[in-house]
Amino acid sequence: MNKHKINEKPHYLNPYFGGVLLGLLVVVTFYITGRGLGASGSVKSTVVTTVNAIAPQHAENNPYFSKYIPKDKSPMNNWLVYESFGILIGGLLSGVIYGRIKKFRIEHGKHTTSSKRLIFAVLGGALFGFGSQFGRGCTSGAALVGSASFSFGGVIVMLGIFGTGYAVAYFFRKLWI
Amino acid sequence: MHVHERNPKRTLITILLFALVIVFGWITMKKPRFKYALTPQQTVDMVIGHKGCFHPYELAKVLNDKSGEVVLIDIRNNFDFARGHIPGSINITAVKLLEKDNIKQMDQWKKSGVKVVFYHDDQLQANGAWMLFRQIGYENTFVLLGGYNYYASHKDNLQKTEKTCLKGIAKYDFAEVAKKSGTVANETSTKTTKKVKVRRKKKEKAASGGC
Amino acid sequence: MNKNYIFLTVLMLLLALGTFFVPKKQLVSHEVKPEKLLLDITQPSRYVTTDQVAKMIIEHDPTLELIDVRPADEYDKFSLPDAVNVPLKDILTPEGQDNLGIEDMNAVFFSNDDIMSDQAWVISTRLGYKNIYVMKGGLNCWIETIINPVEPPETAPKTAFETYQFRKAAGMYFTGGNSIKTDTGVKKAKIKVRRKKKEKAASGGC
Amino acid sequence: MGPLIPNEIITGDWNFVIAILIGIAFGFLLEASGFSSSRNLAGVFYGYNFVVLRVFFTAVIVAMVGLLYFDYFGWLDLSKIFILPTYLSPMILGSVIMGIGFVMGGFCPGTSFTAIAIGKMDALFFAIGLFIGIFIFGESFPLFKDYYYSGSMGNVTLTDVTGIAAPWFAFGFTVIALAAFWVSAEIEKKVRKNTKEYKF
Repeated sequence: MNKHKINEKPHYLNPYFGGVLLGLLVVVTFYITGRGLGASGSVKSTVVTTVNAIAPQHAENNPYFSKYIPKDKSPMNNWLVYESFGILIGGLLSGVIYGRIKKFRIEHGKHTTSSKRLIFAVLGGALFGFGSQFGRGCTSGAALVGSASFSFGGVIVMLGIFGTGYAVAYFFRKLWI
Repeated sequence: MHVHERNPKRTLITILLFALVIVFGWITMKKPRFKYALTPQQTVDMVIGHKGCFHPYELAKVLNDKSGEVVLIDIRNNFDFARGHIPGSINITAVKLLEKDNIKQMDQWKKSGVKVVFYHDDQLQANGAWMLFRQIGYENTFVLLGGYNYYASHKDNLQKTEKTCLKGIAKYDFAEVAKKSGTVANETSTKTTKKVKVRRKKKEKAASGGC
Repeated sequence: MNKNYIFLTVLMLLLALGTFFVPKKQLVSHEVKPEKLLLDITQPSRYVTTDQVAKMIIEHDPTLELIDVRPADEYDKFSLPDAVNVPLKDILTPEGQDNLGIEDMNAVFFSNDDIMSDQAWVISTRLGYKNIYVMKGGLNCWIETIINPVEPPETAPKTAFETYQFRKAAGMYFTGGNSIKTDTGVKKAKIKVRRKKKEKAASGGC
Repeated sequence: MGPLIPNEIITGDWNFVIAILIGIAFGFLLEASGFSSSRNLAGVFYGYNFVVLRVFFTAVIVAMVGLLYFDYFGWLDLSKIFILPTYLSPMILGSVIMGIGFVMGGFCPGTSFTAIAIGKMDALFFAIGLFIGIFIFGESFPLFKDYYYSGSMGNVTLTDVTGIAAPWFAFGFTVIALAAFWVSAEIEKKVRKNTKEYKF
């Protein structure tokens, strides 16, 4: 397999190798911090910060946003925000090592256009963001770490996401194949 | 098997490392030094059944014949021990009871069926140590009723155990005493107990609702 | 390549099987280790005096939870105000356990003297409950100090007299003497004032 | 011994440094496993690329088994780690919405960050979508406030709910995952025969 040139096929880790490392990372994270990984929490902090900066009075009155505004510090001063910042750096690092960093590009299936892909990306993102608030976390925070720590809710979210994914995959097949 | 496969041995190495970590953990794992031999329920049954009490009249027998079937352990501090102790007793301060050497000694006594009697100034202060040893499986441990204080004041007539060394007994008829001191005592006490029962129920509901 | 994966599959299965030998008790039980238990046993901080208890009752301290570990028939005859009855033999029943480990509550065990309550304390502490105490001297001491306090001799230090004053007032409060109608409020206030000094003297109780 | 920060073996001051380091490791692993490509991610639903299934389930079973061993060796006190609280019906609804969002957007939040890092515009738009979605949720929160808090079961584990010991779940998940790996490999082979052209 080593014959492949970088441009032909991207080099990825063996998925099982990556999985074992990711699993160990979850264990180590629990070992050090007693909590799991997460990603959607940082977006929530960003939303809260933005709303708080533009209309502080409004944020204060909103029963949801006000929950996440700490009294003495910025909502951005949050574990998950730092961790997400780390995710960006880590992604960059891996991209540099494996030579996957290129100029901005849009990836889409061959039966769809770029603009369509972007519209669906925004829609999908909005749905994901909306759902992650009900689910108390996203695929990493709830599904991966939640089920790994034997949380009942985590397993529910994991089954829900993948189950629904398969159920609706047919309707969006034009996007991907 | 997989298109992106580059070095299949990496996976093997990682999982082997993971397995190694576990083997390493297994080997270095500290086994708990002590395990509870009695369940909490067994412990309750033990104390309810008044097992493991060592009466002063038994002490008299021990002091007379020195066959070594009974070992007395003074769990007070060195200072109190130096000021006076039951003849033939060994001084091990309560905090040091679980130290390695002492446990070795305890195991020996346990094996050879020697009775080990703990005492402090009174029964209360030796109670905890005795209960602990019973719970971690030393069935040969006992607690001296009355403690050293009783021994010191009744050195000469240990045979005749007086009631004062026994604990857990009401010295007074509480209701009677309370009544004597104030005329309404009885009424209030019954009232309060009733009140309590009502309050307790409420609290239980609140607790279960909170979960 | 396939051989590797078969090997890995078996290895992972074995590792997962190995978890069955992990004692699962640790996931639920909070039992205290024997070493820690001994350390707790040697600490006298679990004892509270009858004076302290009396003061808390009088002040209606919301965190106080009195637990009478004597058998039910003795409890029915007499007990401290607002005490709950959990006989020692029933301490492990769900009803008994409900009384322990309530957040922000300080549970105080008492019995005729302090042996039974201390035994209850040892068992509960082993089970991992915190904020539990033993009333030193038990009800015997309660009678001797609160209900029928002995007047200290003339030569006794001032604090002894203050304790005595407090006890007399408290005794009257608990026996519901004639003073209750007239000046309960005053009495409570008095007690509160004295309280601060009393704490030091409390150790001389029983 | 562990968890280190709650047990105050490491002070809270290091919290954010550790957060960044863990984030870097997380981001690196996600990107290196191929999670920065939405086509890789969506492939799991169409049978042409099961990388998500492989990485995700390997991680779950390794973490499950690992946590149990760590607890056994006394390295980690499982009673002290954070257990995700369960709100049954909101969580089911949320995961269904997320599932649709996953297929439409082709990313999940964590993977979209790594994809942004290597310059994918669609990931950036997905993140903007996330922002909008959470904003809409916050703004309309009063409408379904009661529902949001309904079905609360507290921080329960599978063992608390079913009464079955944790090793059974760890073993069960492992068996299911390993079976899924073998089956998915076969499916992938068949599907890829039909789709000749496949670029990342």
